[in-house]
Amino acid sequence: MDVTFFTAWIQEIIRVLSINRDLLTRLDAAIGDADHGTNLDRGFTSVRQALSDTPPDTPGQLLTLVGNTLIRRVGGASGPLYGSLFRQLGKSLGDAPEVSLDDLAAAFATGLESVTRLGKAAEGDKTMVDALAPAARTLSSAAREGLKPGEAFGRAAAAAAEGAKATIPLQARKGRASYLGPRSVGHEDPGAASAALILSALHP
Amino acid sequence: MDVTFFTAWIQEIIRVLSINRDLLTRLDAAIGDADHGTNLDRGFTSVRQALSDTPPDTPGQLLTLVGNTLIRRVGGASGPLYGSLFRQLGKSLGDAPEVSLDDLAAAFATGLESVTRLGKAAEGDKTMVDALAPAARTLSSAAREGLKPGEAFGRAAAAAAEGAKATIPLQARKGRASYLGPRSVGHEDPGAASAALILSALHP
Amino acid sequence: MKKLINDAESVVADALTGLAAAHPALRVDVEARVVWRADAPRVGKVALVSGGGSGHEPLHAGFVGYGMLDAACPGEIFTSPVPDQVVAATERVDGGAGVLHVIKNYTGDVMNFELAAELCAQQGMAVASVLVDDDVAVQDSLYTAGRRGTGATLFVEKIAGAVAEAGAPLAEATRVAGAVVARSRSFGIALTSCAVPAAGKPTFDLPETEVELGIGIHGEPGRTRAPLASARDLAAVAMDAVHGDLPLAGDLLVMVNGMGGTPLIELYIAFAEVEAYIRGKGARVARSLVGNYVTSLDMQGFSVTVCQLDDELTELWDAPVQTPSLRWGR
Amino acid sequence: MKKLINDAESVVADALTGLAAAHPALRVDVEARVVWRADAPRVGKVALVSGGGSGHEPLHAGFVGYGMLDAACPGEIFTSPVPDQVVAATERVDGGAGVLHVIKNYTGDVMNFELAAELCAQQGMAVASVLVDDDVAVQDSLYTAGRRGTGATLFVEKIAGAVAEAGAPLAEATRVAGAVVARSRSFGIALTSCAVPAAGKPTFDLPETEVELGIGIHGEPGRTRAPLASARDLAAVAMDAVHGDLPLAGDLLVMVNGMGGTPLIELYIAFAEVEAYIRGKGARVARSLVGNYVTSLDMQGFSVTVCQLDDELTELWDAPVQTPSLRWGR
Ligand SMILES: Nc1ncnc2c1ncn2[C@@H]1O[C@H](COP(=O)(O)OP(=O)(O)O)[C@@H](O)[C@H]1O
Ligand SMILES: Nc1ncnc2c1ncn2[C@@H]1O[C@H](COP(=O)(O)OP(=O)(O)O)[C@@H](O)[C@H]1O
Ligand SMILES: [Mg+2]
Ligand SMILES: [Mg+2]
Ligand SMILES: [Mg+2]
Ligand SMILES: [Mg+2]
Repeated sequence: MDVTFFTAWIQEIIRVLSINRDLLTRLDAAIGDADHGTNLDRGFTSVRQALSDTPPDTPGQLLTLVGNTLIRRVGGASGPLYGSLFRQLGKSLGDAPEVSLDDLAAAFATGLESVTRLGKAAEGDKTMVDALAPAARTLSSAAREGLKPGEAFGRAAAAAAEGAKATIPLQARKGRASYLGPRSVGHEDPGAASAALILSALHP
Repeated sequence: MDVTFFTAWIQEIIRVLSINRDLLTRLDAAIGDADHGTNLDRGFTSVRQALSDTPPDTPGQLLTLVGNTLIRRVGGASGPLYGSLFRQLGKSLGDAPEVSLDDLAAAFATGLESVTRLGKAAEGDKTMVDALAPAARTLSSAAREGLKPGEAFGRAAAAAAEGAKATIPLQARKGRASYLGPRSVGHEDPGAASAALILSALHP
Repeated sequence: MKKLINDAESVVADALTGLAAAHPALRVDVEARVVWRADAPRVGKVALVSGGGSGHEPLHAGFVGYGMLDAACPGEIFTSPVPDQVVAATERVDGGAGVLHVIKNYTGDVMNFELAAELCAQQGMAVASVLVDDDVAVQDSLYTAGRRGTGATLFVEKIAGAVAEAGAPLAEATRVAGAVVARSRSFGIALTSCAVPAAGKPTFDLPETEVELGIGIHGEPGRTRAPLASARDLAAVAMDAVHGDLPLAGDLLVMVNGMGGTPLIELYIAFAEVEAYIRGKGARVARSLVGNYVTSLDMQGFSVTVCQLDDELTELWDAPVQTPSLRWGR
Repeated sequence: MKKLINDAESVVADALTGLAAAHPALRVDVEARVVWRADAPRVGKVALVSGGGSGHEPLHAGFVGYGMLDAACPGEIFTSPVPDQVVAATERVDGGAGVLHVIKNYTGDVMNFELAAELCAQQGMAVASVLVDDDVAVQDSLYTAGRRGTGATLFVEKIAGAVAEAGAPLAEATRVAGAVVARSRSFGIALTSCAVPAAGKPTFDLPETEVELGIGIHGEPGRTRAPLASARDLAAVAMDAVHGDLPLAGDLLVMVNGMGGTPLIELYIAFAEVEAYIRGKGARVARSLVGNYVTSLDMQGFSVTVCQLDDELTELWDAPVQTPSLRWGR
């Protein structure tokens, strides 16, 4: 998987998040402050611009640029968190021109770590971690099992989607939704939903 | 007609205005500021109190007390206008213990004058004058014709009601409704409506 | 309609109780409905008294204090005060140098203040008055009630207040107040209706896609209805009306005023457009106010008030003022 | 949803343009989203920087000026600023004596300010921070995001601003800021939802007969829903929550704050009830603010913030301040 592959991923993320902007904002309206879709759309619109301004040469460069751009443009909770995720992905992949599924899975694990280090959320706290963590685990086991990237991505996306849906019955312990206490139950976490979309954008 | 007669009139006004408070406020909402019913109800509630505190001995005393109380409690445009009307009625009737229809008609004519002197409205300006003026004329002619008070009052009330309804197609030239320009057309003037109610409360 | 109140009947009294508790420099007679400066009467100083219906807060009671009003008499919601209130306020602050009544031009206000002035004169007080009629949405004519008094009232109270604070005689305060009126124009636009507590529901219905142009400050509908438009376009409508009546030129004092329910962030957006419009006409915003100053209960919307400054008026505007809702210089 | 705006995308930029036009004593970089004092950096003076999502106006930009903030960095609506903004603001006002970041406790604000502080430290700037978390509606716990920062932010900015203006070192400004946080508590109640411009409609639906108790300042629903009640009863709910967390005693600084869409007349009614409640507990309102200071766009509702004063804090509160939205003493 080279820089073209990862560029395609990011372009697909941009497309998917823009389509789902209002959905994500609606999810955030229910248990947050009605800006998650707008935040990510603004961030990834800047990413598109940044990529066309200085097209990166390697997957690591690309993902670092994405991470930095998100940190510089999104704000809110999701900006630093997704920013760190992508920045860490870029850092882990280094300057290799080609990346294996193993490399990606390992990078994703460190990316997840950077998210939990920064946000201090554990699985079950009703955050994006509830989608990212199962996706990271699935990628790792798929890599261990020697699956083709296409299949691994499919499984990771499914795991993320499942993790996102599984936030519905949870009571939030982190982020804005935690202010609602028991009233956060019954709603899907917007960050988990966007994380699932980001994973669903991974096509071989 | 003695002080008992006029006390009954005022009590009936209090009753009728309180019943129609919301109607008058709704009329005022359409072309004014939604307070006419509240204003008059507040004023006449104070009148009730004033009458029970110091029951007047003559029609003139009574009507003067009503006028002063309205001026002291109503505010807005209708306060000074109705206040002057009743004050002038009281002044005209002097300290006579008994009042004829002639006396009343003459007093009403001077009361109307005090309203137009203060408010500078002519008939057709879409104000209370559009109900008060025909009522005053009707009382005078009824007195000239020697009608019984009961009949005179019925005609005066009808003339006032007709005058009030006739404000509907008019464009206001005085009061708050004048700010609406042509948009004041199609609505009954709240002050004309309350004037008609006040006349309708005159029973022999 | 939702209100943070105890009872529609007690709105004015309850708010005055809160005003008294919040501002120790004011004296408040909740029964008599009079608010005055704790240090009044000031012997030898011309006193300024204003009043009008409640529902326009902070006008007028929020402008009682050093360098502005000596007393205010708030009527019921949207109902001008009764003469007794005006007399009581005038008596309480008359320091022997005369009292200026600042009256917004509404039939009710004018009549009640006139009746009060007669009573004051009978008691030997020297009372003058200034009539504020700045709203260009209303046609001025001998045969109508004339133009409404809106935002310029604040300018008159501040500037004439400075004149009085400086020790000028009543005639001088009256002259300057009149000059401010002559140089000021306003225009207002509503995005929503307000709701009068005692009426229990919004005064008018306005579809989601429409605005009322040329509104006053009593929740009455405007001159016309128009489609909802951008802040830029709405500011242009207001400014065209103002400019059409008194061409914008030179240094201006400009207020973008919220009607009570519009948040400050939107008022700043409107102000940006107003300022650009004025610059486009070759005039200049020399002084400005952005905020909720002359309101119409919970109405969403804004008004613009413009006053042509000269050196004298600028200096008076800049003079210290210390009231609950307008304060600088001390 | 009706807004006086040009475009949901340009709300913050357009409002900053208006802010710049209205307040010559401020410098505004609309692109970089930074507002700072025209006289900054002041050599040797500790600088105060705050920021957060927009939609809370006048917080924070309206509190930039003498005796309060040196700079503010407004994020998008309800979205904390990005680190670049915080760094740019910090750079612009750092006078060599260090910079205090005033941060409202929200996950996003905390993380973005932390990232910014790292960058500032790399550039050799001395940065300290204070975290404001005064909202008693939220349970405080190690396992959650903790309490929200709401109305007490104004108290911290004013009082720490006075400390900095007096020439105290960074550690002292930080200490006093922390003391204000420790002594302050808030509780908020919504009568209506606000509407985020980009979302295009109200964040939540609330029936005509219900209120949300324990709301924050981002339009989020509260802890519970309750029937609409009198100002007296709603004030009691808020004050019970505050009093239950930090018993009311002695001299208090009390703010009754509007959420943006509630008119001043109603806030004074609420203040009357809050003041009576406090008196009933044997404590005293020594200083107060009534108005729209820490808002949630066009939401109708109010919050109460109480701070236990001591002589030092009272003196610092009384010290001169000159900002667009808080001004006294000069
Ligand atoms: N501490 C945290 N750890 C991980 N994710 C978090 C944390 N706090 C919030 N989030 C995620 O961020 C999402 C909200 O993002 P967004 O709405 O953009 O920011 P904000 O909450 O500042 O408005 C939440 O739905 C949640 O998934
Ligand atoms: N100049 C005037 N002359 C006669 N009647 C008037 C005049 N101005 C207003 N009115 C009457 O007063 C009524 C409004 O009274 P009210 O609503 O109590 O006072 P306000 O207009 O001050 O709110 C109008 O409907 C009209 O009939
Ligand atoms: Mg959010
Ligand atoms: Mg009326
Ligand atoms: Mg009225
Ligand atoms: Mg947010």
